[in-house]
Order: sequence, then C-alpha cells, then structure tokens
Amino acid sequence: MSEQQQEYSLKDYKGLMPIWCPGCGDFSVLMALQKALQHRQVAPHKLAVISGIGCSSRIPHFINAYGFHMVHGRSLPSAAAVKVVNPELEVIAAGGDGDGFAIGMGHFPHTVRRNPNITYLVMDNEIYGLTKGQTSPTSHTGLVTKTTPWENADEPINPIMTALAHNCSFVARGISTDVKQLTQLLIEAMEHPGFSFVQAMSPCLTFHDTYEMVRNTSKDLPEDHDVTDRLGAIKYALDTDNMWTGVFYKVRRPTLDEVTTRNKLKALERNTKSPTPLMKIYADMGGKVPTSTS
Amino acid sequence: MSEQQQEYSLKDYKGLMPIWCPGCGDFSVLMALQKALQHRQVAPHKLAVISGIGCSSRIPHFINAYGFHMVHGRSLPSAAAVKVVNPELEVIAAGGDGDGFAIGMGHFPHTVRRNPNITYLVMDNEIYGLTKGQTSPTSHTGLVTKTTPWENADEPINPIMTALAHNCSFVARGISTDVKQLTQLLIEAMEHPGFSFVQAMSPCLTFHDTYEMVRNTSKDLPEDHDVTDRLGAIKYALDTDNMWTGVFYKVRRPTLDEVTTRNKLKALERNTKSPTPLMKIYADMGGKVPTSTS
Amino acid sequence: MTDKRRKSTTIRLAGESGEGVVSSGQILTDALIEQGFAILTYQTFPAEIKGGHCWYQVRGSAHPLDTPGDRADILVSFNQEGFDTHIDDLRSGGLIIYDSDAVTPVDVPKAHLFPVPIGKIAADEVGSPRSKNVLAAAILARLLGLPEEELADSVTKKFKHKGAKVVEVNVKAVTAAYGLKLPEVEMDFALTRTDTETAEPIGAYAMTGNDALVLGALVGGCKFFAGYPITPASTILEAMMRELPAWGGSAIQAEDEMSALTHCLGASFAGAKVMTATSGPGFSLMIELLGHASTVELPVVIVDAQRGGPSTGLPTKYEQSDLNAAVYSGHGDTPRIVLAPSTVRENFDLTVKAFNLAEHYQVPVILLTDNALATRLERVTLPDLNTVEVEDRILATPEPDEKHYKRYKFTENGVSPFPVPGTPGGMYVCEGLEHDETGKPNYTGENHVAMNNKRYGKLEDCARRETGYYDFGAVDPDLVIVGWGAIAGTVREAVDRLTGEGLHVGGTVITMLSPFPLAVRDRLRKAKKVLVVEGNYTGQLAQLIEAYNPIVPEKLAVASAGLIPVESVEKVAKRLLNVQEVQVRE
Amino acid sequence: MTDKRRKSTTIRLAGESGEGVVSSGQILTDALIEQGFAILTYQTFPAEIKGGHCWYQVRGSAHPLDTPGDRADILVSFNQEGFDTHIDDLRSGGLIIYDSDAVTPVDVPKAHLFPVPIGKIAADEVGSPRSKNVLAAAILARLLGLPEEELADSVTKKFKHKGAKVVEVNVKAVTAAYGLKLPEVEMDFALTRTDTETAEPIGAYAMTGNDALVLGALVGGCKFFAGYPITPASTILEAMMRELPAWGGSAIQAEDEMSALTHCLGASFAGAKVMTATSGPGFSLMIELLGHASTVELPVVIVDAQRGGPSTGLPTKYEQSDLNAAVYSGHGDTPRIVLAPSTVRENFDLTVKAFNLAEHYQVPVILLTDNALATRLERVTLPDLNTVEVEDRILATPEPDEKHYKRYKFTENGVSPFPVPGTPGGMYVCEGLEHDETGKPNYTGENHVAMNNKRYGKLEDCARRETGYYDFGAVDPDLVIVGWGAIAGTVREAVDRLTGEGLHVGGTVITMLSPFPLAVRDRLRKAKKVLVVEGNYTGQLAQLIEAYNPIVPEKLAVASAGLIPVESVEKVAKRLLNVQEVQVRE
Ligand SMILES: Cc1ncc(C[n+]2csc(CCOP(=O)(O)OP(=O)(O)O)c2C)c(N)n1
Ligand SMILES: Cc1ncc(C[n+]2csc(CCOP(=O)(O)OP(=O)(O)O)c2C)c(N)n1
Ligand code: SF4
Ligand code: SF4
Ligand SMILES: [Mg+2]
Ligand SMILES: [Mg+2]
Repeated sequence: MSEQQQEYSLKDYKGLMPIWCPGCGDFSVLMALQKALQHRQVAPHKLAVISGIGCSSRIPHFINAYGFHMVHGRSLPSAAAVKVVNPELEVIAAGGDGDGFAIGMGHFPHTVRRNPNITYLVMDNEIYGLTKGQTSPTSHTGLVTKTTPWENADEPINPIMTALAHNCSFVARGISTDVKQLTQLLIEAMEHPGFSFVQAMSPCLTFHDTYEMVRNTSKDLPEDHDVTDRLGAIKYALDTDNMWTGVFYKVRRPTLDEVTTRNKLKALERNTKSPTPLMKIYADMGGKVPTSTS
Repeated sequence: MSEQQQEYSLKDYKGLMPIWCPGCGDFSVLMALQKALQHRQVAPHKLAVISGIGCSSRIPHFINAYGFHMVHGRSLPSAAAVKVVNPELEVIAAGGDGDGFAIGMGHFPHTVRRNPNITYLVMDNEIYGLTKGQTSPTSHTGLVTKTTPWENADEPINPIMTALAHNCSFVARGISTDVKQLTQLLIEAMEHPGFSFVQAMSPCLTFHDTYEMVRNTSKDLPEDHDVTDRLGAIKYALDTDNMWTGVFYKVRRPTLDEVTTRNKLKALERNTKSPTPLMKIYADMGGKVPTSTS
Repeated sequence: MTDKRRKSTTIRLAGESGEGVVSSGQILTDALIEQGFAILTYQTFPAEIKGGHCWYQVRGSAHPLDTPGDRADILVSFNQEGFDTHIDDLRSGGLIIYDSDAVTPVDVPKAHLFPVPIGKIAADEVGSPRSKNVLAAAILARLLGLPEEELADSVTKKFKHKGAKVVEVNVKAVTAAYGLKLPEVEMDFALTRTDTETAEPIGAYAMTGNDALVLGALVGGCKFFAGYPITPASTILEAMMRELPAWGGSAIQAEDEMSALTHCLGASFAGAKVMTATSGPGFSLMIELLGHASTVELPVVIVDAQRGGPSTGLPTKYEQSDLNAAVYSGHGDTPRIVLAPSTVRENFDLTVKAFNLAEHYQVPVILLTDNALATRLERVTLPDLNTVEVEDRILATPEPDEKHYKRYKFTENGVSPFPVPGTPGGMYVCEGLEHDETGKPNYTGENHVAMNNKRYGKLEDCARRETGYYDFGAVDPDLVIVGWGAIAGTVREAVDRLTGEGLHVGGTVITMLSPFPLAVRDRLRKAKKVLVVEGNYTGQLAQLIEAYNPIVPEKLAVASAGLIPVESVEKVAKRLLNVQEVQVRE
Repeated sequence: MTDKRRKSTTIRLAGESGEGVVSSGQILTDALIEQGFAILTYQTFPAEIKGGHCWYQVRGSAHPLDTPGDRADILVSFNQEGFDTHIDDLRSGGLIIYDSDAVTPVDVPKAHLFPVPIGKIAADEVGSPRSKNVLAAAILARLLGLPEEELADSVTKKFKHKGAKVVEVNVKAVTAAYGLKLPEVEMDFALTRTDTETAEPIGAYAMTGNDALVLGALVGGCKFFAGYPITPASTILEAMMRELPAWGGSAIQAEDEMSALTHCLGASFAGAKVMTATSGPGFSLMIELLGHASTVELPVVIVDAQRGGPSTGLPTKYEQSDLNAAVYSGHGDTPRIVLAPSTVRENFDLTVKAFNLAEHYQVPVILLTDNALATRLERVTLPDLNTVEVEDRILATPEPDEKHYKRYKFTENGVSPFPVPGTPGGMYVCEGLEHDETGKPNYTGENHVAMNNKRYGKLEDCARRETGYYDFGAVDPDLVIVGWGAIAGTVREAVDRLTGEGLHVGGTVITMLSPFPLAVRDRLRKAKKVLVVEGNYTGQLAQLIEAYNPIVPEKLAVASAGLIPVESVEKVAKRLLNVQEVQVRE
C-alpha cells in the first residue's frame, strides 16, 4: 500500500464486518459514506467518525478511521469539539433517529447554531432498532409498536424542518436505496464549510419495514429549487405527500472552528499590549506570554 | 371571601411579593397572567403553575396557586403529566429563555408533539438573569456578555420558529410593555385545547436592557393574518426587521390528555372480553377487573 | 449427597443467535411448566440484533429452585462454538447432545457424548429444517421423563395459531425424537414427583422478573408510568404501555430518561402513584431529578434493572454494580430508600412494598433488580390479593380558606400530609430550593438543619419499621454468607449445601440497602466470619456494610458477566472455615 | 493566650443586599491588601438578584491565615436585621458599629457600642448618600491602624476610573471617618507587623479560589473548556471564556452540563487537555458521561464547586455534601480520581495536579471545591513556574500501517499510550461498550475482568504514587482531627490552638478522596481518638473512612449553611479527651 500512499481505494475505508441484519438499509448508507470518502480521498487517519448508541451508531467500527462511540444521544457536542481542537480532521457524526431526535434533541439546535464544520448523518428508520422495535420520534402517527399498542398519537419530528428552523447551514435528504445520490449528497455535505445535516432514510427490515413507503413517496427536488431560499426549502420540507430528496438548503455562516481560531488570534494580538488578568500573573511567575508573533 | 365564592378578584391570584429587580419586565408578565386568570375565573386551588429555575421561574411563588418549582429546564414534562393525571386543573408552565431553550431544549419539541392541553409562558430577556448576565440561546449574534467577551458568534434560537417547526398547536408572542395584549394572548392560550406556547419579551434591566429594541421593533400581526396558515406564520416568524406580536398559529390536534383518556376507555372496554395478560393473573389472585361499565 | 439436595436437572443450549437455541429452550420450558414442574431460566443474548453467540439455560425440578444451576447436567450444542465454549461447564458425568454434522468433539473428559444429526433429521426425516428446535426440545423432554403425548400436546398448543401444517411438522419432530436410541448414562435426568405431598408449593405461574415487577406495581396502585427504552428494562415499559390503560392509568414513552422521571414527578405532584424503569445509563441520567424528588418529598418508584457497567458496558449481561449509584448518587445529602429483590416473587412483593414506602414516606424508592432477575422465567406462587397490603399517601385536609398551607409541616416522623392540587386551601409551592414548612425558600442554617432532620427522620423511621433482611441456615453460625439481588439465590443454595454437610453456616439476604438495616450488624458481629457475595468488581455491598459496621467482611466480588457459581462460594467459605480437608461423601 | 495565636482582626459587615455591605468590605480588603496584610474573606449573597440579607467578613493579619475567623472583633451593621442577626457572633469585648438612625441596639452584653449616623454623615457631611460604604470602610481602616493618607490613596486609585468628582467625594468620606471620635475599647484592633522578619511569607497575590483554580488549569496546560453557568462555578466559565483564547485554547458555553462534558470528551479524544466546571446540580447531570470517560479512558478534569444541597438547594451557601456524589456516583464499577483542595493556594496546586493525574492515568479527575473556597479572597504565595511540574499524556507511536491498533493495550500500570487522531496507524474506536484491547466490543467474562483490572489498576498505581493527605500538630497524638475542603482551615486553626494549650492533638487533611489514601489508616489507627469534621449532614467523609477502615471515627457533621466554627471543634475535641476541666489561661 505504501507505493500508492496518495490513492485510497474503497477498501481502505473498510473496518470490521458490519453486524446489521441482512437487508438493513444501513449497509447502503455505509457504502455511500465510504464512496464519498474515497471520492474526497480523505486519509483514514485524518478521519474521525463519532456516533451515539443504536444499530446505526455502530458505524464507527465498520469504517477504517478514528472512531468514538459516545453515549446515547451525544455524538454532536463531542464531534464539534473534535473539530475545534483539530480543524484538520474530517469529522463525521452519525447515528439513528432515536439517538438524534429523542435523547439527543437538546444538542441538535445548539450544534446547528454554533455551526461547526462537520457532517451529521442520521440513518432514519423511524424506529428504535437496537432495543428491538419501539416507537421513535420520527415514527408516523398511528403506528403500532411494542410501546404504542394503542397507536402512536404523537406528531412525528420532521428532521429537515427542524434543521431549517434553526438555520442549519446545509440541509439534505437521501435514501438508502439510491446510493449514488446519497454519495453525492455526502460529498457535498463534507465539502460545505459549516454544519451539514444529511437525513438518510434507511429502513429497518426487522422491526419496521419502510422500504415501500420510501420507494413510493421519495422524489428528487426539482432542478430549479434555489438552495439559498430558506422559505422555499421549508415548503418542500412541509410537503406531506412527497418525501423530497436532494439538497434543501445551503448557506455560508462563520463556522465554530473559524470563530474559535479568530478569537485566539484576536487574543494573542492583545497579549502584546494588555494581557488578560491571569496572563499577567503568569508572566510574574516567570511564564512566557504567547503573542501572535511568537 | 366565602360569600363571593364564585367571584375571584385580581388579588385572589396574588402570592408572595415578587423579588425581582425594580423595572424587571417579569412584573408586567405576572400582571398579565393574573389578569388572564381572573378573566377566566380560574379557581386558585384548581390552578397549577410549574416552572424551572431562573428569575422568571420564581413565578409560582408570586401566584396564589399550586406551584411546582422544578429543576432547571424541566418544567414541561412535569406540567404535561399533571394535566394527564388531573385534566380538570388549569396547568401553566413558565420560565425563562435559558431554562426553556438551553437546558430545556430537548423537552420542548416532544411536548409540542404530544400536545398536552397546557400553556407554556416563556419570559424572554435574551440573557441569563439569575446567574448574573451570561449569554442565553436567544441572545443576538455579536452580544458581549460575561461569557462572550469576544462577542457571541452563535445564531440565536428563534422560539416562534421552533414552535412552528414542530407544528405546535398554538403559537403567540407578546411583550411585557403591552400588558393588555399579553393578557389577551394568555386568555386565548388557556382557552385553546392543546399545547399553547406564548413567548413574552420581558427585558432584564439589570443585565441586558432590551426595552428599546422591543419598543422599536415590535409590531402587531396584521388583522388579516390567517392563524391556520402555518407557512404564513413561518414567514412572520422569520422576519428579521420586525418583531411581530399576536397569535401566529393555531391548529386543533388531539391533546395528550384526550389520547390517554381515549386509551383508558378503549382498554376498559376490552377488559370485558379479553383482559390484558397481567389483568388475567390479577383476576386469578382475586382482583376485580375494571371495565368501562364498572 | 443428593439426599439433602433436592433433585433437579439443569440443561444448557448453546449456538448462534437465530439458530433456535432460545426457542428450543422455551419449548422445553413451556412443557415443563405445563407438566407442573418448577423451572428457573437464565439467558444471555448478544448485544447485537442478529448473529452472535447465545445460550439458554433451564433448570427443572419438582421442588422450588433458588438458581438456574451452575453446571449443566445436559448440554445441547448446535455448533462448534457452543460446544467449545460450554463444554467446561458440563457436570462431570453429564451428557452432551450435539449436531454431529456441525460439531467435532475434542477431548471431552468424563462426559457422555450423544451425537445426533439434528439438522439432517429435521430436514430429511421431519421435512423442515426449522423444526430443529422442536427436535432438540423433544429429545430433552424425553430425557427429563416427559411422556411423548404430553409433549406432543404442548407443541400442538404452542403452534396452533400457525396453522395445522406447522403443527403437523412439529409433532412429527416430537415423534422423531422419541424414536431415537438414547445413550447409556449413569446419571438419571428424569424429574420425579415422589414427594410432592411434603414439598413446598412451586407456584401456579411462570413469570419473568420484569412481569412480576409490573404486576406488583399495578397491584400496588401505580397509575402513571413514563419510561425510555433500554435493555433490560424495555419490557417493563412495553408492559406498562399495554397494561396501564386497562388498569385506569396512563403510560408515556418519554424522549429520554430525564423526561421520564420528570413526567413521573409531575404526576406524583398531581397525586398519582408513579413509577419509571431504566437500567444503569438511564439511571445515571436521572440523578439530578432523584435528588429533586427527595428534596420536594414526592413519592416515586425508580426501577434500575442493572446490567454490566460501567457506561454502555455489557448491555445484555447480568451484573450487580449499581449499588453505589443507587445508595450514594446525587449531590447533597439526599435521602432515598433502596430495595433489592432477589427472586421473581420478591420482584412482586418488593415492588408493592416500594410503592407503600414511597407513598408512606413521600420519598423516592429505588428498586434495584438486574438482568438475570429481569429476564429469568421462574415458577412462582403469588399471594391472595387479600393478604397484600397496599398503602396510600396521607392526604392533607386543609381548611378551605387556609393561607400559607404548611406542606412541609414538621411532624413526629417527618411525614407531612399531602395536599392534592385541586384541594381548596392547600396551595403551596413544591420547592427544590431549601424551604420552610410552607415551601417558601429559606436559606438559614437553622432551617436547613431542621429540614435535613425532617428528611432523614423519615429514613430513620423506615429503618425502625422495616427489617430489610432475612436470615436462614445455622442458628449460631460460624460463618454468615451475605448476598443481595439475583445472587442471593446462589447464597441460599450454597448455605443449603454447606449446612447439609453439617457445617455451621448461615445466610443473610439484604433486601433494603438504604436505609441500611442496622440490625444486620448484630448478626454479622456475632458470626466468627462473614462473607459477602455480589456480582461486581469493587465489592460494593461489602464496602457498604463496612461503612456502617466496624467489622471486616471478606469479599467475594466477581464481575464476569455471569452469576457466580455456587461452587465458588462453597470453596471460599470452606477456606475461611479452614475446612478444606473435610471429606464430602459422594 | 495570644502568644501562641497570631494576632488578627476579624470584621463583619451586615445589611441589606445593595446597601454597600459588600463594596464597603471590599474597599477595606483592598486597602489591607495594598498595605501588605494577609486577608481571608467569607461572603454570602442572597440567592435572589436584588434585596435580601447579606454579609461580608474579612480577617486581616500580618501572618498567614487559615480561616476567615469565627466571631467578629468588629461588627458593622447598616440596619436592624444586620444587628439582630449577627450580634451573637460578636466576640465578647468586641465593638459594634451601627448606623444610629437605622438601628436600635437591644440588650447587648459585653460588647462596646459605637453608634455613628453613617447615612446622615454620608448625605449631609460628605454630600453623597452612596459614600456610606467608603465611610464605613474608613472607620474600620482607622481601627485597624491604617494611616489616613494610605487609605485615601487606596480609595483614589479605586475610584479613579469614575472621574475626579467621585474620587473627591470618597476622599472626603475618608476624612470624615478619620475625624470621628472613637470609643474607648480595651481590645486593640490594630494590625501590627512587629515580627515580619520571622513570619511566614503571606504572598504577593490576593485571589479568589476560583481564580486560583483557573490559573492552575491554564498553567497545567488546559486548552479546552466547556461549561454552563451555575453558582458558584459561573466565574470559572467566565474566566475561561476570557482567558483561554489568550492561552491558545478555546472555550465554549454549552447548552447544558451534559453538552459541556460531552464537548470536553470530544476535545480530549482529539488530544487536548480539557476541563469543565459546575456545581452540584450540574454535576449530577454529568454522571452518565463521567462513567463514559472512565470507561473509554479519556483524561478530563471536572470541577464541582459545591454549594448547599440537595437539589437546587441553597445556591449561594457553603456546604461540602457532594463527597458521596463525587466518589460513588455512576452505574457500574467506575474508577475516578477525586481531589479536594482546602485553601486558595491548593486550588492552584491541586488543579495542576488534577491535570497531571488525568493525563498520566487517562482517567476523569474530579476537583471538589466549595462555595467558601470559590468566592473567598485570600492572600497567597504562588510558586515559581520552574518548580511547577506539568505532565503530558503518553502518546502512542504506532507503525504507520499498523492494523487494529491496541488502544487499550494491557500494561504494567494499566495506562495505554494514546493515539491522537491524525496519527497514521493509530486508528481505533474509543468505545463505551466493554471492549478488548483494540476497542472492539467484547462481552466475555474474562475480558471484563481483565478490563476492570486494567481500569482499577490505574487507581491502585495512583494510590501508591500519591500521598493524598497531610498531617500536622502533635507527633504522637491522642486525638487526630480530620478534615477536607474549606473546613480544613478550621481544623488547622483548631489544632494550632489546642496544641498551644499543651494538648496532644494532631490534624490530618485529606486532599485525595479517591483512590482513598490508605496510609491515612495507620495514623488514624494509632490515634486514641479520631474526629472527622465536615460541612454536611450525614458525615460523608466519616463514612468513607469507615468504608475503608475498621475504626470508628467520631463525627462532627453539620450542614448549617456556614463554616463550622473553630470553637465547636475545640469543644467536641475536649469532650473526647475528657479534658473539659483544663484551665485555659486568658
Ligand atoms: C441513556 C440510554 N438510554 C437508553 C439506551 C438504550 N438504547 C440504545 S439504542 C436506543 C435507540 C436506538 O434507536 P435509533 O437511535 O433510532 O437507532 P437504530 O437502532 O434504529 O439505528 C436506545 C433507546 C441507552 N443505550 N442509553
Ligand atoms: C442543572 C443546573 N444548571 C445550571 C443552573 C444555574 N442556573 C439557574 S437559572 C439559570 C439560567 C437562567 O436564565 P433564564 O432561564 O433565561 O431565566 P432568567 O433568570 O433570565 O429569567 C442557570 C444557568 C441550575 N440551577 N441548574
Ligand atoms: S434491527 Fe433494524 S436497524 Fe437494526 S440492524 Fe436490524 S434491520 Fe438494521
Ligand atoms: S436580574 Fe434581570 S431578569 Fe432577574 S429580576 Fe433582575 S431585571 Fe429581572
Ligand atoms: Mg432508528
Ligand atoms: Mg432569561
């Protein structure tokens, strides 16, 4: 491999053998992600994949990369911090609909607000897979599961709408059955500077087979959809007849890593004239004050 | 008082003396709430006010009612449960922007989804008051506070937009300086069957005086705004030039308490023919099986 | 040796998840249940959804059982991994049944081999490869002495809803199994009911620990439940979602564990009896709210069905390592009651008690069960409802125009009558800041001391009223073996065996971990030696006993993703007693 | 009596929040600092934003101080409540200064009264009602022996930024104060510097505990911080937001405490030294993540600045009741290190140590401070940077094309070299499920035992390397008084006084609560009596010592929203020694 150092093949992104059920949508999502990584020639050792808990959240093990299997629902804050500390890494947060929009819901809007330059991939099967088939926040109203024997009565979470509500800087939806489009979306998401949210519809054959629903309702966003038009994107997000796929919205805002880097530069510059209170004491103690030129 | 049992005066809603700073917007919000309660002649002992932690969240003490001062950020799930257990109570959840949209953010969309028939009043001062002036999730970009000496870089949370994104069944905004309108909004909110969200702009004189901003940008929603038009409401919510006040949106969905009551009736009816597995054992043990007619 | 020990047979099935290991075990278990035998099972699933190694153990007897058994009398293995992994756990002289087309037995000392081409018979003779499970179950049933017709009946009942064709195939599998030539084995696996008349009742129901717990909650008056799925507590949530409406209550699937407990606190504030159920990671998330419940004095039952920790840990494995978390978690001085059932029946009883204590003392009660107890199927007796005591909260009866109602009134035992919202004159604020008797915030030292006295006074009263442990074995023991939770069955069985050998050994099972049952001290002090047995790494109960007792208990603390074998306990006990040399007559 | 005790004067100011109580105390404190005296303050704010009773205490001396003093030598009260609430805390023979227009002194035994129409002088004579604070400060400065010009200089410096007019008014207030006729008092309040040459250095900086802690973190190499505001840890967050960029790092205000710690874990995974800071309620929310850090073996420093608990509790009061939470919280067997500084200087030192231990052992380190320590201003010596040891994480150096890198490699002391993401060949999954050496999930019993051994092995190594406590007082003590945290100063001062009276008393301050410093045992066992002093209700340290030691320590556990007075400790100590009769010469 050392001869082709510069060229990563698809197999360079393969980790352990996935342990998903045969037919699980997550296989295709994993494939799309690996293809996107290969397309972008991300060095595996410069890649960090961070997930929560769930079938889908097992994904770090299946990719040859630095992985972090966080607790349930908290992939985003750690992924954002990884990027802050090391902006050179390609950082992917990944997980399920339960992980992201039930227990993890509190972190999503705030990560969107801070806009770290990372990609967030949600494998949405509208069910809790790992815990064997309970209703999830994206399960549709009326669904009967182990935990809704009297029918699910809740309005489902609309992840695309949620992202748009908080002015998420990149919002897209793909489906596991269209690996080509999903690959393209993931490439675009990684290339976008800022927080990129990709919802991948990824059916769970074992506990809630949504293949038919996905097949019947998914539709590419029209060519002429203006990805800078937030209200236009919202209209497509709210459409209950069609499950639109493609890039809904894209906007350039300062990223969290840009902001923290900018603050550092500002502060280091100020150190030369007026160091911070504790920096003064540090200098007294014999410490060397860091400045923008040092 | 026993002679006028049926008539509650404003003073019947007064609890302890508020301990807010002179000039705090929360005084007016409290006044509006008490007026709304009086207008609706809610019996104080049939009223439950549930809050989180913050200056604003002290409000249960200032109202003559059953109060619950929860931990920081978690008024909503407890308020919803109060209503489920006792649908005859008037249930108000109240708190601040930090309480509701920082630490409490995870519960807001899910409470909206379940649609309990309660009113949620957020006193939004765009700052953390009680902890003495740190940036809050609704603080505007660029704000300098004790925790953002290098300027707040985050996109603020838009509470109205957030509520609309999750199809909240009643969405309104008022301002502390217009007690009359706010009273009216609160009356309407309480009357609406379902989860009613009221954002009350309520400046913090001590740490972040937004009186001027509120005065200069607030504007009544036009008469002809259709409150059943979600997309129309979203347009007003996204307007960055004007801070629109009034009812943005209103929709009738089954409420959580209706759903739980319906499930009970369904289940009790079924008990007569086919009791649940554990109910069968219970009957064996000598228990009386409850039915819809018993 | 068997004279003192009651006859039982332990069977283990092992193979790849999805191969029929569990269903085969369940068919056998169901048949044993129908035939009126006591059973106790132990199962371990892979944490993955599909695939992975799994095994199922069932012990049957005509007498009540304390454990699922250590070593198997019969091992069934469908594949090589099952054979290799479990062969060492086969009792010497035991029998191993294996699929002769999938397994090559290597180096099996002191065991009898029974190779059967299970897969082939199922496919060729029975005509359905999926009938492997019935085939294996039927071979086992035959070894256990069940008549062919009875098993056929049981299988028929089980598959009836799948149609006549499926029933036919499976009955054919039974016939095939009963037609096989069995090997000669000196051990007699058949379950006998010779002394049924003198035997203790084995109970009418076969239930899992989780089901017994839910039944206990419903009988105890639970009217509100909120929970978030997590292994092995999900089945409690599922049962509650199904059952509660039929019992006139409501259940909610929350967005996380904090929301679950918060919902419960709201419902409790509104006057309902409430419960939530979770496992370690979810319990850790509830800690702030647990302290809140303690401070605002709201009754709530919190079930922690423990699994292997720390962190996400070993989600499908047994472990008892949340004791410290249950007893000590939470900032500040935070009183709570902690109960730990150790059998399926105790899961019922202690859940009722948990509700009674929560309501009586207006305090959070943590019920510590574990994965073994949660998932095991055990034959249990349930009490007549008339004998089950159910306590309700002491309600306040304020004057209708009372002002500043004293919700937190100081009383003899610290319990203040509770005003249900809706009651005229009882208005107060349920307050998590330190407060005075009316609920008004108050930060003076005197008040804080008085309120701590009030809150802990309730625990002290509880410690006086409740025993919180029980003893068995020798009256004046040289050694007391102490256990809690699922491992207590192991202690019971060990004490049984040791006393059967004439040794002066007693057992103590602690069922209340907080407030700590101080009377236990006397027993432990009097004993020459003390041995604490628990399924965790650091010896949490041992440390807890030490924290309250100036004695040094010996520890046997093992966290190895499985129950500690009775044998290990026996061995350490003998070492402590210096009786290694004692001759055990075979 | 004063021969053994060093000369100091303790002043308490009390009144309504916003009346100038705190600013007056601060002016005096600043002047004392400028004049080179040691100071140590204690303040308590109302938990409300405006209004409420508050008080400020400052003790000055030419010698280092251990506590802010029990009883006041001088009490200043601006209103009646201040007078009534604090009069009992005035030393017999002390002086009470009060606003004669606002206070009616009732029944004051053994105290000297000094009525001053403070408000009136400020309004009429000085010409500004707001100058009350300077006026009071100047009266106190005069009593403490500070020359008028020096105080005027200090006041000028302080108000310079507010313009010449404000300076003028305030200097006038100083003049007015120095013109007052003082009462005759037998006690001499003046601070003297007679023996400066032999005195211990009192240090160059007056810092709060929180500032010292932040400095310690920065010197220790902290490069990432995330936190959520909470009293009394908010000032750590604020300082970090301000400082970190200037030190080349980044700080984030998170949306809650779980996000804060999660951010930190991500940053630590990426290779940075990280810290978060909170108080009890926030700490309780972090428990699941604390266990995660422990399992995935990521270094992180978690500050819990304790306040009164449980629940939201007493947000602005001192209490040390999170020991159990720090040591035991979390499901499963979850190793962590817990350090507890007891002075502002130790806040610096132990924060550096916290980073060193976190990085060395790749383990979460909890730093338990408290409200008293966090907010007190204390004069401290800081070390020369060259003497401060800073440790870095042991980094992995994998082969660039290594496969299945063993992130969790078994080693002698359990510490495995750490691969920073970006390093070729080091790819692994940082895993919260139980895992093998490579990070791959593994649920076998053998692996779980081995990994528990590895994780706890690190703590055992730490217990061997670190002392974790220090002793003082009598060499062969009849009684050892044990303390931790802010209350340790009280123990030091008590031991000082008792030994000064010829009693054989020793002191022990425990600075590491986990792993428990076992060597402490020997000292405690040798002592005839042991007394544990701590600011909580249940006696958490006493229980912890007992959990690890077969001895019964006596308890003095008080949670009364204030430091336990030295006097109380003295009294119990004497009772234990049966020396009530000992004559103390005045
Ligand atoms: C704190 C906590 N609560 C609950 C769980 C149990 N749990 C694990 S995965 C999961 C949900 C999985 O659903 P989703 O995120 O949609 O992933 P999927 O399995 O469907 O891919 C739950 C509830 C846990 N591990 N931790
Ligand atoms: C778990 C927890 N974290 C932090 C705090 C500290 N805290 C109290 S109130 C508050 C924020 C208050 O802001 P907001 O909700 O906007 O209310 P306001 O005071 O502005 O009305 C914070 C951070 C707490 N009490 N509990
Ligand atoms: S349970 Fe569902 S989500 Fe999980 S691996 Fe199987 S198919 Fe996929
Ligand atoms: S600090 Fe601000 S929000 Fe709090 S009481 Fe004062 S003005 Fe109101
Ligand atoms: Mg899912
Ligand atoms: Mg606010």
